[in-house]
Amino acid sequence: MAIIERPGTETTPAVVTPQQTLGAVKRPVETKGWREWLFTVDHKKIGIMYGVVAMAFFIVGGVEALLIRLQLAAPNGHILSADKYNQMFTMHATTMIFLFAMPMAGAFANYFLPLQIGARDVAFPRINALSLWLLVVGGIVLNASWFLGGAADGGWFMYAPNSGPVFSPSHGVDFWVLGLQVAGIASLLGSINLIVTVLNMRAPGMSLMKMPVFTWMILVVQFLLVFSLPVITVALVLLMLQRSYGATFFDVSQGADPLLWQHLFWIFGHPEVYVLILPSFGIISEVLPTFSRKPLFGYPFVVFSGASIGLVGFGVWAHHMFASGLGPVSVAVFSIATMAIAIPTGVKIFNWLLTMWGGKLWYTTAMKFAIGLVILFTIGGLSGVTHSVAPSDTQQTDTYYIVAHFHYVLFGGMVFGLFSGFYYWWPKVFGKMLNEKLGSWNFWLMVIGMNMTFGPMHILGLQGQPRRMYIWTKARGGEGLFNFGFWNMVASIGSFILAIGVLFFLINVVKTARSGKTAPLDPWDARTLEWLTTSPPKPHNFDRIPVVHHLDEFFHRKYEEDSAANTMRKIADGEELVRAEEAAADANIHLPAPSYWPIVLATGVGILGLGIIYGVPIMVVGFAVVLFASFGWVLEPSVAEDIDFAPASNDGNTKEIAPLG
Amino acid sequence: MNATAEHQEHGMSDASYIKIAIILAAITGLEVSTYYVDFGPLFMPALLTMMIVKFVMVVSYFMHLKFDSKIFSFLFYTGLGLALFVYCTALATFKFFVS
Amino acid sequence: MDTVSHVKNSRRRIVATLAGVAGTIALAGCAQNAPQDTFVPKGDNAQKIDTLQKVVFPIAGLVGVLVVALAIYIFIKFRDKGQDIPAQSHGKPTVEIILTIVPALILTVVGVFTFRTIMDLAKTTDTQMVINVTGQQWWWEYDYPAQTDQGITQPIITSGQLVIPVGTNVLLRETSRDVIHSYWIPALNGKKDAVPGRIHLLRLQADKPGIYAGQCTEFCGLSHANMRMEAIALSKEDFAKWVAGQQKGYTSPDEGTKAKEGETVFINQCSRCHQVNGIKDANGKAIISAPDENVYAGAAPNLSHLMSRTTFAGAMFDLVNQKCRDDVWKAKSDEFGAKYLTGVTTDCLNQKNLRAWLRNAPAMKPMYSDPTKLAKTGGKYRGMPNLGLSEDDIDKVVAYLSTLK
Amino acid sequence: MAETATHTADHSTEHGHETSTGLTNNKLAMWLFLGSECLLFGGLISTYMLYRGRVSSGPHPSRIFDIPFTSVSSFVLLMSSLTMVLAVSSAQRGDDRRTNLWLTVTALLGATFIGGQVYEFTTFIREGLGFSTSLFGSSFYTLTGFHGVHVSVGVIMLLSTMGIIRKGKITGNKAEVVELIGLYWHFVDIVWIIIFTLVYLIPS
Ligand code: HEA
Ligand code: HEA
Ligand code: HEC
Ligand code: CUA
Ligand SMILES: [Cu+2]
Repeated sequence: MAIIERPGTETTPAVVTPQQTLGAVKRPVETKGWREWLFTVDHKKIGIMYGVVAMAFFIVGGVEALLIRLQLAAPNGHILSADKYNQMFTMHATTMIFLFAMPMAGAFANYFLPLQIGARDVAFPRINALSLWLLVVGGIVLNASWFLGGAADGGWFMYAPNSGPVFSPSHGVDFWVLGLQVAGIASLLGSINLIVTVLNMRAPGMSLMKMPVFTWMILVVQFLLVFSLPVITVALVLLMLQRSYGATFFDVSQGADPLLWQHLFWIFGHPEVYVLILPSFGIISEVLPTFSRKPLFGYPFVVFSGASIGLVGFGVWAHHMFASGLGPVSVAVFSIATMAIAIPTGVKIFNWLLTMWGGKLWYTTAMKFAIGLVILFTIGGLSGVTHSVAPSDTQQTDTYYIVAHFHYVLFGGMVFGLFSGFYYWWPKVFGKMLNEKLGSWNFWLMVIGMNMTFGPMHILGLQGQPRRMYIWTKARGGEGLFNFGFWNMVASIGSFILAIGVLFFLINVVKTARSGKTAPLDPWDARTLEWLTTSPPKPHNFDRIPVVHHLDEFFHRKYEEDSAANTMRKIADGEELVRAEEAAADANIHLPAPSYWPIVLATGVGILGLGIIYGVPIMVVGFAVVLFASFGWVLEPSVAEDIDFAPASNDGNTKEIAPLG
Repeated sequence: MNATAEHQEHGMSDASYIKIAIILAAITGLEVSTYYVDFGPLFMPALLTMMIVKFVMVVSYFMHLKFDSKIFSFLFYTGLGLALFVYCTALATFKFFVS
Repeated sequence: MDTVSHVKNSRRRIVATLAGVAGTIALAGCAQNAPQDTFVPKGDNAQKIDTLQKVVFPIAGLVGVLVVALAIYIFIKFRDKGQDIPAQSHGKPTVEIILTIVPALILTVVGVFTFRTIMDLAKTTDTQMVINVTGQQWWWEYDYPAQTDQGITQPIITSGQLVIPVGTNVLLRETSRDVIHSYWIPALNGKKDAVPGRIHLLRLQADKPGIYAGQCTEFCGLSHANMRMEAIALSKEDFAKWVAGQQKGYTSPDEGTKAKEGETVFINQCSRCHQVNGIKDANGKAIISAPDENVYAGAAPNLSHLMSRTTFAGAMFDLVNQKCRDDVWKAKSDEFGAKYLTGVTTDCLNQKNLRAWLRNAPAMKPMYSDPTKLAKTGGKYRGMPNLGLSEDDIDKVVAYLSTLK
Repeated sequence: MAETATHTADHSTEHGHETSTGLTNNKLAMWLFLGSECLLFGGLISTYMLYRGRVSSGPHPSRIFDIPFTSVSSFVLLMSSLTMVLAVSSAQRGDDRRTNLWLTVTALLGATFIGGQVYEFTTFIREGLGFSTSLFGSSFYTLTGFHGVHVSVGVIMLLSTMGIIRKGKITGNKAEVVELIGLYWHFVDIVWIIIFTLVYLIPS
């Protein structure tokens, strides 16, 4: 519904007086307390909320992982029953991927993408808020299943027919389908929003090839989402219709082919893994140049390789199905296509290394995490290449060797990238520096924990320990000192070290909030536009929309080339630049005003969905809420009257506007 | 913004829309006739060609894609192309096209 | 010139040493005799995969070592030592192109070998023997169609342990009765999914007599972890003996023995699900176990020659005690056949587990076998239910089962 | 619905305010959405194509399709595309009366199509093709049902827009609203062009 909308730029005033608002319900004018957050449409606040939600789910998923590791630490574990264990790994993966990784990338994208391209907000701020709340609803629905008869237990790729009504009779899978469907709509809206933002809202002078790499990677990711989410939507719809309304799509007795689900899932699922990794690639492509004091080596190549990873990523999905009986020709084609993906990814790795080559490397925590990504991801990527060799993969698929692969790319790659982003951008978002010393502990514990946890899984897998088993037995565990018992124990201990590492981050956050030192405006001598404003940024981001002349605009405003000495000479300081912007601030900046409708609509969608599980009356209620919210949304004035705007201040500049949302 | 002027530039008048609609209707008639008249081996190719022609005409003229910014074409045809590629490949693995 | 090559040499040596050290650590860190090790082929098909792996893994390892070594070198060499901010160079296309082409070349080579191996492993023309394999929650059924050239004159149905002759190209025709499973005996070949409604082919061939462990490797629900299997390779003569044993007719236990009472219990309680070929009811009518309509897949293991296998319930439990188990598993390959063919003798029988199974199967193996809890699936459950047998009945049934050689 | 602030408070350019591409946010978003929908319908169509011949019970497609009837309703939908484009063109000329007229006709044609579909579904069900009868049944109803839902949403949008235009509550660019709905409407039409050929005309 959100796509066809009343047109017009929603510029509402600094202060909206209730009498002047149109629409069914008066729009919120409250600026304090919880309302400020619930009804906000400010991309920065939404970004922060994304971050908080994602972090919460990271801990949920992490605790689930710890339970898994406890169960597997020794043979015949009995911490969890078979049933609970199966739910545990299903929800661990679902939570980590859909409720932590994607939203956390969403947090960074929401916060920094507009800042990096010199915009005041995203293209559709209300839809942005809607995406966030839909995600929250989806997450709640997914996890509510724990308390309503058990969570989904079919594994995160939920292969049919095991996920069908006969084999998974509890409601777990229904909640799972529904939660993902809702979260999927959220992502789809979000991705359209961000693509339009990047295409349309760049500051003057910022051509596509002058965009920061982070923005580029986010752009590629959003395209992947726009084109892959509908595919999982189809799969989920088919499954839902089968489970709730008696359709036969995966009913083999009717002649159905279970491989249909696998294709649909992985057509989505493989692009999805690049959705997970590319934001982190983007983050470290900002961090590495900043702390090497050099621009990214081969910017166009990094951009192009990112785009081609995205494109080729759509043609390799069946490498998850090498053992599923595709037939040799298909297997061969997908095997070779998969190998091809290593090439553009290699380009990125090499360019990062070459960025550091000849640089002046400054080992902050952010930089350490970025370096960690480069090395750990390479290890994970190379094991990925060994999977792409199909005959060999038929030996390793569904063993811990695969689990090792994807945790190296996901944890060593994606999570390290996100942590690098936390340390790099924390001062920007909160105006305070995270403690570097705690950061160091955080980093080293995570490196050690991560390698202890997932390193041994290579050995376990290659020696034949299958994944998704709630117990493993001594009989199949080999002999000698380094038998499965040893390595499983190491992995389990490692996971707790990892958890302590994460705990250090949380401690760091708390400590910083309480007593952290105020961040200077440009603590890292950074390179891109988001630093050309105060920390934290004002609600309107920039006092004056910057005009861009360079890739790394901010850096080039600070430095001038000294070709004689083959170095850069500082000509201005970040602080000065920002003060100059403030002095030349635009008059009358109009920001979108807060709105009730996103959160109401999201709630309605959630209720509507529950109706699928709990019957028509609930569905009707949900539908009513959705309808009500939609009309409220559409009828909310899109353009405010001139008189709604706060009068210009005496000097003619209204740069301080009331922070409405 | 002067929509009319911009519109005229595209050279699409209401009359030409009607012409296009007539062509579309005629093709539809032909399509339906394949159901009753035996076209022999030409049946499939003919039917698919007519389908594609109709599709492209609606997209190009009614949806203005032919005259609009290339960016729109890029967005739409990327989706369409990916859909074709991905689903035809998937169907191929089911040996859908050999029979 | 000389120094350059010297430096190059020493670098090469460093790299080689690093690779060697990494390799040694990796090898030394492995478990010994892990039964499902994917790098210990025991047959032609697995060998083909292994040959490929032994090329691919070192290449990946070497690339990894090189990249990591380069990275570490950079971290040290270019750390901030107070040098000036470097000139803002933006990259060199030639370097980029080289770094694109080199991996592409490496991968082309890998790709060619991969392609050939895929095609080799898909061949079916050299098949010498066919076995139908059916996966079911949570055990495997093997069905040997009659094939006279292998001495199989009547179909044989068994479960848990797949018995094959050595040096023979066996082709498994896999399918499933419920959800997707995956058949995997690492020593003999990679895995292949058993998908309901489809038949997938998997080649197996074992060089030497022995017992090869495997595991269902597609998540198939509650007891996926307990869905194991073993492949038993026997010399051709031993295999012929095994076939003869499987085709042997049924002999009802002697009247008055405990086993005979057990047969009665069995007929009353068990034969509705479990087939024992040749068993007759009191009227002398052959009992064909109608698949229990309450069991989803409708089938239970055929018990005709239960005591000829050494494991039960999806190879989850040993049917023999620890000592006899070791005897078989650790037998030298030339003695293996004879030991396996002995079957389960009375002093070998693992009374404890078998009894526990009969007493309350769901307590031994997680199964959806409580018919009262499955309204949504039309009351269908999976696995063997708790039959509430008395201890006395259990004694009798065990005595009876022991006669099913 | 470009809700975001203009760079400066220049109201006269509320629509014309220059975006980096010179295109409006709304139209970009719409085309992106349609690109995405290609993969949605592609998935449903592929599912149908895979399953259309799999009739374990109940009627076979060839037995129940009523080609003359469906041809007529296809024709109706096709013509609604014409009336829609005429509405867009009137809106762009600023001719409110005709815009409303053509929107009404379009909505009516759309509703006729839906009516036809409802009628078709009821006959099929009477002839024994239920949603759970066979794979053909499930995938047929799902595909055409999804399309039907899209048409219905389109009709609702048309009606709401007319209401809003009449009440004069559109403050933005009226022509663009109509154009965007038009794009959506045509898309739904081209999906039907494919469905009509692949589902109805090609025998399984
Ligand atoms: C962040 C997520 C992410 C990323 C980036 C990747 C990247 C890759 N993945 Fe991975 N993958 C997953 C997440 C990811 N994967 C997940 C979650 C699964 C399991 C799903 C499940 O079953 O639950 C999986 C499973 C998976 C499989 C299926 C295994 C199986 O189940 O049997 C395969 C098979 O081909 C594969 C391959 C690859 C390849 C070739 C890459 C490549 O993109 C890697 C490329 C990178 C490099 C190669 C390193 C750097 C390159 C150089 C230094 C250049 C020189 C290199 C050479 C010459 C080789 N992956
Ligand atoms: C983004 C994705 C992501 C991430 C980050 C992780 C993180 C972790 N994963 Fe996950 N995992 C997957 C994605 C991910 N995983 C997927 C897709 C699967 C496949 C599932 C399937 O087969 O369907 C999987 C499966 C999987 C398995 C295999 C299960 C099986 O096959 O049976 C295991 C086993 O060890 C595991 C372990 C871990 C561990 C120990 C972590 C750790 O890194 C977690 C570390 C985080 C924390 C520990 C949180 C921090 C907590 C605190 C700070 C609180 C402190 C609390 C205490 C100390 C009690 N994962
Ligand atoms: C309702 C059906 C049903 C009944 C009745 C039943 N069983 Fe079973 N039985 C099964 C199923 C199903 C399995 C396979 C369980 C598994 O391995 O997951 C099984 C497995 C077994 C096995 C292991 C077989 C093997 O080769 O792995 C034995 C032994 C066995 N049952 C004995 C008995 C006896 C003795 C009785 C009667 C006292 C009995 N069963 C009654 C369904 C049944
Ligand atoms: Cu059968 Cu897993
Ligand atoms: Cu993949």
